[in-house]
Amino acid sequence: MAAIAHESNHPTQTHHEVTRDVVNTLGTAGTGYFLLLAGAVGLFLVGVVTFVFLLKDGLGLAGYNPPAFWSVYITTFVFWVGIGHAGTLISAILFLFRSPWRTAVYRATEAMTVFAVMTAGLFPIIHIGRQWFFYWLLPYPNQRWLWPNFKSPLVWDVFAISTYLTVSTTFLCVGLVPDIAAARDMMKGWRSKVYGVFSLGWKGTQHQWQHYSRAYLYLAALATPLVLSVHSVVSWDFAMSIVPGWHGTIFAPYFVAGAIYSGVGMVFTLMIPLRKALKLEHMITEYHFDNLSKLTLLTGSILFYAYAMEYFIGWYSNNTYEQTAFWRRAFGPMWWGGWTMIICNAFVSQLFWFKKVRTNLTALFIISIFINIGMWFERYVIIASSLANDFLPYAWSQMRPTWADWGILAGSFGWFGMWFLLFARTFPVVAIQEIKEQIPMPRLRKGGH
Amino acid sequence: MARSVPGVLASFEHIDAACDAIQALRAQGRQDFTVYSAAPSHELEDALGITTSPVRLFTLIGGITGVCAGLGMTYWMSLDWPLLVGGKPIATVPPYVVFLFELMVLLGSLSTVAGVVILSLRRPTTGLAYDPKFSDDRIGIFVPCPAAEVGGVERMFRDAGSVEVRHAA
Amino acid sequence: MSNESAREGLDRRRFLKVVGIGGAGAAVVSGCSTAQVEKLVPYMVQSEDQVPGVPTWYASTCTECAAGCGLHVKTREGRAIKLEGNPAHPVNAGALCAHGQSALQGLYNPGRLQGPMARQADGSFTAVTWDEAIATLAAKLQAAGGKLAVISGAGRGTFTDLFQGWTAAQGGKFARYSAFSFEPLRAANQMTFGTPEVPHYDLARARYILSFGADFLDGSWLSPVETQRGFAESHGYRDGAMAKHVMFAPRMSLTGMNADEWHPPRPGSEAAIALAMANVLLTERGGNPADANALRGVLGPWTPERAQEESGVGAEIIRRVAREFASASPGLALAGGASGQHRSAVQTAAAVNLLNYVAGSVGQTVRFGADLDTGDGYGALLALLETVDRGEAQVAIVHEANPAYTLPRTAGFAAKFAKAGFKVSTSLVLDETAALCDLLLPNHHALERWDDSRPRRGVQGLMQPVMEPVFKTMATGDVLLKVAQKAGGALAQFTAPSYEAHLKAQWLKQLGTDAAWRQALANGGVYGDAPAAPVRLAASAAGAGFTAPAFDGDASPEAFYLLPTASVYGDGRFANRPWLLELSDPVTRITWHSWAELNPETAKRLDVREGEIVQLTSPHGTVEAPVYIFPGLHPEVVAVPLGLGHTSYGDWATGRGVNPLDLLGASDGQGFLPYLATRVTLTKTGRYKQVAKTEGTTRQLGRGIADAMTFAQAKQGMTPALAAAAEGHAHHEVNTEREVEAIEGFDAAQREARRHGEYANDHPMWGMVIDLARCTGCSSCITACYAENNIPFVGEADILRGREMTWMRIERYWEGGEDGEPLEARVVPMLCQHCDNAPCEPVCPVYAAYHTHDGLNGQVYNRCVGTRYCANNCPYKVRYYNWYAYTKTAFPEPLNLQLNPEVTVRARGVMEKCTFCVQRIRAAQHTARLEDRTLRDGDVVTACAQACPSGAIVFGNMKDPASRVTQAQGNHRGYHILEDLNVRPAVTYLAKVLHRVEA
Amino acid sequence: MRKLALLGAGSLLVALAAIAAGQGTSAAQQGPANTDTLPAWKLSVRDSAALKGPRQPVFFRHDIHVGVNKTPCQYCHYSVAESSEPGIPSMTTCMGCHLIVGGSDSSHQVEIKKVREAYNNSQPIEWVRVHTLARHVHFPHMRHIKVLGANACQTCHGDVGRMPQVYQVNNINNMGFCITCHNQRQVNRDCTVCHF
Repeated sequence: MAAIAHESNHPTQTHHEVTRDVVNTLGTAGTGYFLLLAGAVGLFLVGVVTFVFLLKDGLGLAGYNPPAFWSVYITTFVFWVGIGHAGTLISAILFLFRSPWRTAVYRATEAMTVFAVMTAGLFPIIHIGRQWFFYWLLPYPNQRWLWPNFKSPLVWDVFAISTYLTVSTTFLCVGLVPDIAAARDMMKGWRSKVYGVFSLGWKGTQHQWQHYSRAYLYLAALATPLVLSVHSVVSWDFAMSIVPGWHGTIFAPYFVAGAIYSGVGMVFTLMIPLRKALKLEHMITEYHFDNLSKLTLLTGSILFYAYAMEYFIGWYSNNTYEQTAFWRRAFGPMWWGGWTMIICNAFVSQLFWFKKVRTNLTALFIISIFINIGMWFERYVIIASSLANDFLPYAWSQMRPTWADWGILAGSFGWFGMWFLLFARTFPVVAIQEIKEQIPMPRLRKGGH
Repeated sequence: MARSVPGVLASFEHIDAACDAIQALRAQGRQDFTVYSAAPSHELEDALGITTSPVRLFTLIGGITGVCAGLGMTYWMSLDWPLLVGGKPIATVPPYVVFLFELMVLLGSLSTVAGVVILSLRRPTTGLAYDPKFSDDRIGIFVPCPAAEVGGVERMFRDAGSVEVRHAA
Repeated sequence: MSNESAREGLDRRRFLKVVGIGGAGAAVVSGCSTAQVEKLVPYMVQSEDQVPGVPTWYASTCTECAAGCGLHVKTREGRAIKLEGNPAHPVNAGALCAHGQSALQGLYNPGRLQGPMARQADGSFTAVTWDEAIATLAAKLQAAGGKLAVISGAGRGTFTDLFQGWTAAQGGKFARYSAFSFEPLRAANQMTFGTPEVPHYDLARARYILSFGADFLDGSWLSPVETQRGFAESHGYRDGAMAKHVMFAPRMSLTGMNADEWHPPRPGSEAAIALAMANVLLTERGGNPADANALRGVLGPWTPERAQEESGVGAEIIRRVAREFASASPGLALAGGASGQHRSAVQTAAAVNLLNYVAGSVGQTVRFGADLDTGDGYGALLALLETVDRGEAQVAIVHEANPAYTLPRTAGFAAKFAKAGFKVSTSLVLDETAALCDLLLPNHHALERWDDSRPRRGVQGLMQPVMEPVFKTMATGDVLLKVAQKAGGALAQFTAPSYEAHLKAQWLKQLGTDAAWRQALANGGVYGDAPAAPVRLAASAAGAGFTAPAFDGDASPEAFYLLPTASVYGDGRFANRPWLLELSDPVTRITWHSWAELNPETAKRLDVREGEIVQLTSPHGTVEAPVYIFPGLHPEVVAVPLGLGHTSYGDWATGRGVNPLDLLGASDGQGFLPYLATRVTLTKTGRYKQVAKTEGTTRQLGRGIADAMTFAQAKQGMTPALAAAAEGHAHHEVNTEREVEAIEGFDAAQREARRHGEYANDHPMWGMVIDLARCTGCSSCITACYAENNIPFVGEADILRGREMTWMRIERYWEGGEDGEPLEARVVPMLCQHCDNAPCEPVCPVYAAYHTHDGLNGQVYNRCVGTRYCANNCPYKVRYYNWYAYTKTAFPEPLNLQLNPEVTVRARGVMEKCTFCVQRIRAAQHTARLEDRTLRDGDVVTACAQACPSGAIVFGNMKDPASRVTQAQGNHRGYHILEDLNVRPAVTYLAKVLHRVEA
Repeated sequence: MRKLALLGAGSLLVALAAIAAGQGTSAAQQGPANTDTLPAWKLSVRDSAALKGPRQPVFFRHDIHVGVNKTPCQYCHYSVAESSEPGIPSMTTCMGCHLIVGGSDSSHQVEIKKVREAYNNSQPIEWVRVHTLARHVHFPHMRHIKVLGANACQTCHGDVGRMPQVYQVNNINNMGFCITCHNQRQVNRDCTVCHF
């Protein structure tokens, strides 16, 4: 197998090599994998046990300190929704832009998206007081003649998140069908049968391709505004309120940029070990990471600008509530959180100006951890510090998270990791057919097309 | 499973060869042959003369339905039991834009997928000969034909550059 | 107010142990689960005065302190569920303080003794029957042969007369004692006016109020509700007039917080200031009472300069205040109370008497003849204790007193009391004294028994049982009579068949007819004016003067004066009531535990932080408490609250906090307990305890939350915004004309777009006005709200997380106090503002928070899923969340019997908040509809407005131009908190008015 | 593929039908009162198990008291016009008649004897509640009686005059039951009218 220069736009393997290398990642796994999976399931069980306690005793177990009525759970919710943005961005938006480097990474990021949104979707249920009445947020016909309040950003959230989950899952599954068919055809025995079921009878006829390609294009076209809208809607949970530090028109683009930033950060965290574990180094190369880094640099710089703008507007508004909120964010009791977010996001992302950093996978991995931490703290600071210092100073109080907060946070990582690990061993993490599309088929006659 | 369709199945490693074969088949006036490939290819599409898929109509109808459903649902439900919140009008469009958008995307994409399924079912593949290599690196062409025509078709495929020609009974 | 019926017998009001109709109050919101079988239990005989579902009201009298406020007791299905003041009562005129409100938690306290108990040989108590208990006591009394000692804390009344006669008949000794007995006032009045009476202080008429260490607004001073009512009347700004209030005390108590000026003198030196003022008045002002000139010799040496030397308060201040006092007529100077009870307390009270006399206030605002009841005093108790100590009591009975707790440990009560052969307690709970006794004969609660009280001349309050007793207790009056019948002998003269019969017979002597008796019962008593008993200066007045009081303990400058303060927990009797334990202290906003206050500069010097536990040591003992840094404190003083640190007083009180009495010496023969007579050394322990306070930041940060203006500005009719602008800080954002036009146009369009369904119809629009010029921050509204709305307490651990459920809370902010600016306290009651454009409403996904057709911000508990978004978006932070199932922990049996069946008890995971007492609104609407009329102004009174002793809260329909609330809204002092958010609150505040010192 | 689609559509239909059926149950229950139960004059307590509604400690016959004897509802449920609680009759109310009326049939005599015994022992009869409103709902009976008249009870409680044993005709805890009426009569359906 020829080493590939990362400048090249096209992979140089043959179609068969692509199929073989990807399909070989499926199937049996080593001890390391099962250890990781056991760890993820263990963390998930921690979350389950915590949730059982929350159900039994109440949300008081978590570290809520009014006036902060939201804290770690909503922080983690926004964190996971944010993670869930890189995938569809890469698969849909870059598809529309015909960006060649997306093909090798989009499948894994899309799976990450789906699982992150699945994780995020748990939080609105976990964090409400009467979890068993969650369905009251849905507009279903009932004998009381009651409907939800469509003016509430939380109902927007319900629609946005569930639409996003549905559409991104659909997008992932649609993309998977031809690849599963490829796996079916390359495998033997019962595996072939199982994949055969999931391939939905895909044969790759030109009729199928005709509709499939078009449909994929339209799905991408629909998913593109959806990606941008979902985190906008999530940001409106905050921006629609009057809480100083939340009430800003900048929030939608700020949150979308942050979401992509955090999502790409998580892509680094997942893909760098993954390509090694699955021996896909020749397919997911420095070229891809270089491009992802540039995307991170762009969104990180947007975040930098947004942070600066937040503080500037806080000062320039001459609004005492805003000024106090931002003063206390930087120098108040939660200064450590405020600076963690600025350093990890605004400053660390600037390292990507250097090509040496962009192509050094060790550096990328370390930076990605900073990005994950920084983006979690961004949401924590926005939520906890803004709420803690709002209008009436008499009511001010600071957050003190408890084991119940950390238990659910750990459980969310376990839940996400569990699904991702299962996916990585079960389905092709690289889009076989799209890579093949980029590799010209051999010709009998030279020249021509 | 439906009974298999008799015919000739040819495999190609080279795309130009496959295109030549398709053009030859079309020149013979055959319409009902099936071309397999592991990835979509414009050359094959051009050779087959495939036009834009009607799946976009599904997308459009689904999207419009979503817009109407989103606005209609929110507006009607607000007025069904008018409750005042925050001094805002009982029924008002700006916050409901979120719903018409979300439902547009949701119904638009679901109907697109439904479109693919429905349109694909118009040309079922059951009973057509197939080779697992078609999802790997080969292009396949299956021509259903009675036993009498098999020889001619096989010859034509070989001439075009097929690496493997098989008679499927 | 309906249906105050006077009933003779109790038998017709069966108390439903298994309550069917209406449920046992605990209406828990829990979806629609009604699966379990419920039983309906009918009355055997239907009583005429009880209709299920309709409250029955009884008139009664409050016994929580000696003031004797009139009560209206609301009962439902045979349970008392709410106490309100009797509007016809001369003492409280319809209002009721937090202590009075909390009587219900005394009634239903789970710590109550459930029946008579006797101590066994092994020291434990076992339940006995009443017959056995009475027989035991009768036998012991027969054997004692008159060697009997009785300590009774009861107020004056028929019972006390009976008890005293009963004791005297046997030749026993009797002392009436409660902790705050105002003995120095009595001694000083004896000295200066020749009478030991406590006069009636008419604060309402006073145009200038001087307090010399008298914490008359702190809830334990003489007649708290009446005093506060009077203070609000005179000091509350109205029509360009308002009294000025200046306080001289080492600590800014609630009284100090409500003063226009607060000057901290050296502890114990108030008398010097009062004498100097009297001197200034005497020398500078003509028209003094003729005999006042006799005082020239006494007052002559007391120049303001000398007073400055003694007290540390500037001579200029003394002179200026004296002149202001002289020019405002009538004025009123006050002394007395626990916090000013040092060894020169009699001198202070005497000096204040002279000041009042010189100013001509005696007879005007100080009226003798009322003879306020304060008991026999500390001296009498100690004397009685001595006789017990000498073994001269075979039997000792303690009734409604807890001397084992309220006396300093150094008084040696336990050891002396042990010398009595047989000790009996009638306490309702196993308090420290009862724990020392041999026989426990728990009395009925005041709401369960017949009784009366004579708090002052002219006022006779009646009590009637409003319900069946909760436990197997017996009225002590009945016990005395039964014992008398059993024991015979000298007691044979007490032949009344029951205490009820005795009481009625006594009343009939005065009233004559049965009809008059019934009328008295319906009115809650008989009220008249106290006969005036004018006083002149006594010859002994010449003995007035000032000598610096002695203090026990370390005299070095490193030591501190220990100031025990009295507030929420009173003398300790309120420490077992969760409503009061959770009620944040009006001054420090601390709940549930003791603390030690330190001046910020002192704290800085000692390098202690808030919450650091310090050890206070006096020659008499040691206590440990976390530090609270408090700017309103003399730098040489450390203040510790009284009333906590019980060793036996029910689960909630026992072991909670510390008792500063442990640091005090018992007596030095002056006849009163000198609370402020000890110096303590302070040692850091290095340990910390987070202070369970409900306040976050103590400064308003220029946000105009608790607005105030000067008296001059108020007289000019300035608005708070203009007044703030005049002070140089314009915090109110002003829109341009075009912006205003756009806002108004938009608003009109929005209003039009709301007119759907019920919103298109004509309904009232409920609103409230709170006058900060009248509000003192006393917090009785909070307790009233707890009682009315089934608000659970959350406990100390959750208070530390800021999870208190105070639908109505008092925010206390400090102004000034730095860079030589005088320290100013601002209080503002904060409750749901029922905003027109409420930010909490649109964010609720399920319409649990929404706006009702009548302008309320509705909260539908059973619809709430608990996203808490509304609370985040509430700028006033008045939404409270059920983090746990608080209602399960806060209402243990039988406290749950107090729950108001008209208000849903909120489940876990549900948001709750002030509803403007919507249950009262709906009840009034039902009544009006049944009577085929429309609502009238005053038909609906919220619990807070009803309870407020200051009359600071007005509630009503804002659409009715004639309603009190609409008219009060028109006041130029009106403003909305956070007005620039455009949420349009329905609560209007009227800015506080201050007499500021003219520069 | 097709099967899957059919399955999906089928289950959707079933779900919709279930919802529709759920909506319809209250209406179905409201059907005509069982006219054939009234002649059952001699029903004994043993028969009560077969009747709808909870068994009561005393087999009190609303069909006889109301249906035959035409006792007005408010004779026993005395506070319904002035209070949110309708009131249940005190034991003296029962004895007002049953001091004299001993029952014509042995099955009646047995039950009346129980009442007399309970009264003599001062032991109130613990009736089983038939209509229990969720505790977060405040239903003012008096306003409904005021507007709809003294005989409006059956609007919600059904024709108890034909019930040997009272049972719930309408699910009063279905908020839709309340709202339907409020909508038809165009009266206020603000949440805080009932929920506070």
